[in-house]
This record gives sequence, structure tokens and C-alpha cells, in this order.
Amino acid sequence: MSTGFVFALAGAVLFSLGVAGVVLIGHLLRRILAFNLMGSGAFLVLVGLAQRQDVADPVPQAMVLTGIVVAVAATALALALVRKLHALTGQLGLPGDVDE
Amino acid sequence: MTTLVLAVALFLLANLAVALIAAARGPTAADGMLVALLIGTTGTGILVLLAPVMHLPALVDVALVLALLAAIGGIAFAKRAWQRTEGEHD
Amino acid sequence: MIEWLSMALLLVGAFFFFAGTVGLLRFPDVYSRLHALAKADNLGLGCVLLGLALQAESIAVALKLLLIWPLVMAASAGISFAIARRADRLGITPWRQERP
Amino acid sequence: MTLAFDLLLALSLLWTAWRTLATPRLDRALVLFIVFGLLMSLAWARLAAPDIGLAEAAIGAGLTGALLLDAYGVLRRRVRP
Repeated sequence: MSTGFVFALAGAVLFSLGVAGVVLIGHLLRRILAFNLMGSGAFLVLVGLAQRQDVADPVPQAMVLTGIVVAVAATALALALVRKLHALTGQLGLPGDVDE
Repeated sequence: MTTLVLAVALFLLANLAVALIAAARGPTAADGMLVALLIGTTGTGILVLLAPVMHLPALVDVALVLALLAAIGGIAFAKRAWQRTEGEHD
Repeated sequence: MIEWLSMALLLVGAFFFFAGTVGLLRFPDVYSRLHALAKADNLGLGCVLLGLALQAESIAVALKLLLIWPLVMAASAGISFAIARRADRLGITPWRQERP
Repeated sequence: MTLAFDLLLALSLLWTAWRTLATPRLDRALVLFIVFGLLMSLAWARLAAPDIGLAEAAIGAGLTGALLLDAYGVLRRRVRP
């Protein structure tokens, strides 16, 4: 059990937690949080599995660095959409959802 | 020497985990904010201790950024989002 | 000699962090918990930083380590002030010992 | 001892993520999300990637946290004028 493997395992659990959150939670702000957790899990899997014998592979690290920036941009866009939706319809859930 | 530094880092992480659980379960909304204060100091300590263990001097810079951003996050939360109507107790 | 002094400082720092955690777990209200965390943890961090600076290889690295301490102290003073003022404004009353 | 450190860090990451999704109060969930980002930067430090740690602390926790808090404040003020 090396460091990379432990964090890759944690990343896999984190990813499934995030997917469950995105699917099951109706509140849109919380859904954005779950989406971010999902992305963090994927990043951990990428960097953790790329580490062999404690030597880090720089290519997945550069990819993850880009991915973090993209995730922030996606979060900002999603938040702008949620604000607009709330201003137009006054609710914080999508119309097809059952709860909330 | 490296073993002792790593042991101190592990001890600080255990402290952080216990205090995190205690602060997140606290009765008032202010207890949730204690977490920002906690991670500003303890997280900085852990990163500074990890720098000689892993032979990565750049971790000291990460510690600086962490200290700064914990402060910014905590103050932004206290100023911006933490509003409550009068008479509501939790 | 310097080796022993550095080890002793690291252990003292760990003790102060432990004291801060015990204070967080045992104290009755927000203000005293804030006091325990801000004071004990910053002292512990100062001891740890001094202990690490003693075994740094160059004077520039040691100065950089010691420079973190005032920054963290200023930051935690700011956060403590913001939390305490906000809690006071929201009407959280300080704890007092009941007199029989 | 490194294994114990990694396991403890991974467990606290997972606990924070779970509480972020499960807390009933939204403001506390936002604080826990910021804490999750800061813990992630500790994890990047353990994975020998200090550059990602810097980016995660500054962008992932700081910028995303500020955006979320701002949106929360606006939505909250709109609900209760």
C-alpha cells in the first residue's frame, strides 16, 4: 500500500460519493458541491495511480492542474445559471425533480 | 530526526481530525467557523513539517498560501454568508 | 546540542497543539473555544517553526520559516475578531457559571 | 508511519466530503467544502505535487469558496428581503 494507491482508492470512493450526490440531491447549490467533489475524486485517481515507486509522473500532474482551473470555470458558469434560474422562477431545483 | 518530525506531523493530523469532528458538530453556527481558524494553524504546521520529511522545500510556500487563504475564507464567510434572522436559535 | 534543542521544541509545539484540541473539546461556549484555539495553536506553531528553523541548512530557509509565524498570527487574529464580533452581533451570549 | 498518515488524511477527506453532502444547513456545508479543499492541498503535498497543492489551495478552495459564498449570500438575501 503506497501513498499513491491509498489516495487513488480514496479518490474512487470520493468519485462515487460525488456521483451519488449529483444524482440524488435536488438542491442545485448542493448539486454543484457534489459535482466538485466528483472532480476532486477523479483528480486523486489520476495522480495517485500515476505514481510508481514514489516517483511522480509530471504529465498527469499538468493535466490535473488544467483540470482544476476548468472545474472552477464550470462551477462559476453553473452558479451564474443557478442565479438566473432563481431570479426567473424563484426556485432552487430543476422542474423534473421529485424532492424539494 | 526525520522519524520524530513525521511523528509530530501525524500527531498534528490526528489533532486536526478530532477537532474537525468536534467543531463541525458544535451547537452554534460559530462553531462551524472555528474550523477555518483550526485549519489555518494546524494545516500550516503539517505542511511545514512535511517539507523536510519529503525533501520538498516548495511545501513551505504552500503553507504560506494555506495560511493566507484560510484567513480570507474565514473572514469572507463571517462577513458575507453568515446571516441569520433575529430570534432564531440553533 | 542544537539537535536536542530542536527535538525538544518540536515536542513542546506538539504539546501546545494538543492543549488547543483539549480546550476545543472541553470549553463551554464559542468565545472560550476561540480563545483556546487561537492562543494555544499559535504558540504551538511558533515552537514547531523555531524547532524546524534550527535544523534548516541555510539562514535564508530559516528566516522564511520564521516569517510564516507573524503571518499566521495576523491571519488568526483577523479570523478570531471576525468570528467573535459576528457571534456577538447574532446574540450568542457568553457562558457564565451559575451561582447557587 | 507514512501509511498511518496517508490513511488518516484519506479518512478525514472522505468524512469531510460526506458531511458536505449530508449536513442539513447549507452554510455549514459551504464551510465544510472549503475545508475539504484545504485538506486536498495537504493530500497533494503528500503526493509530491506542491504545484497542484498551491493551485488547489488558491483556486479550488479560495476562489470556488468565495464564488459559492457570494452566490449563497445573494440567494439568501433574495429569499428574505
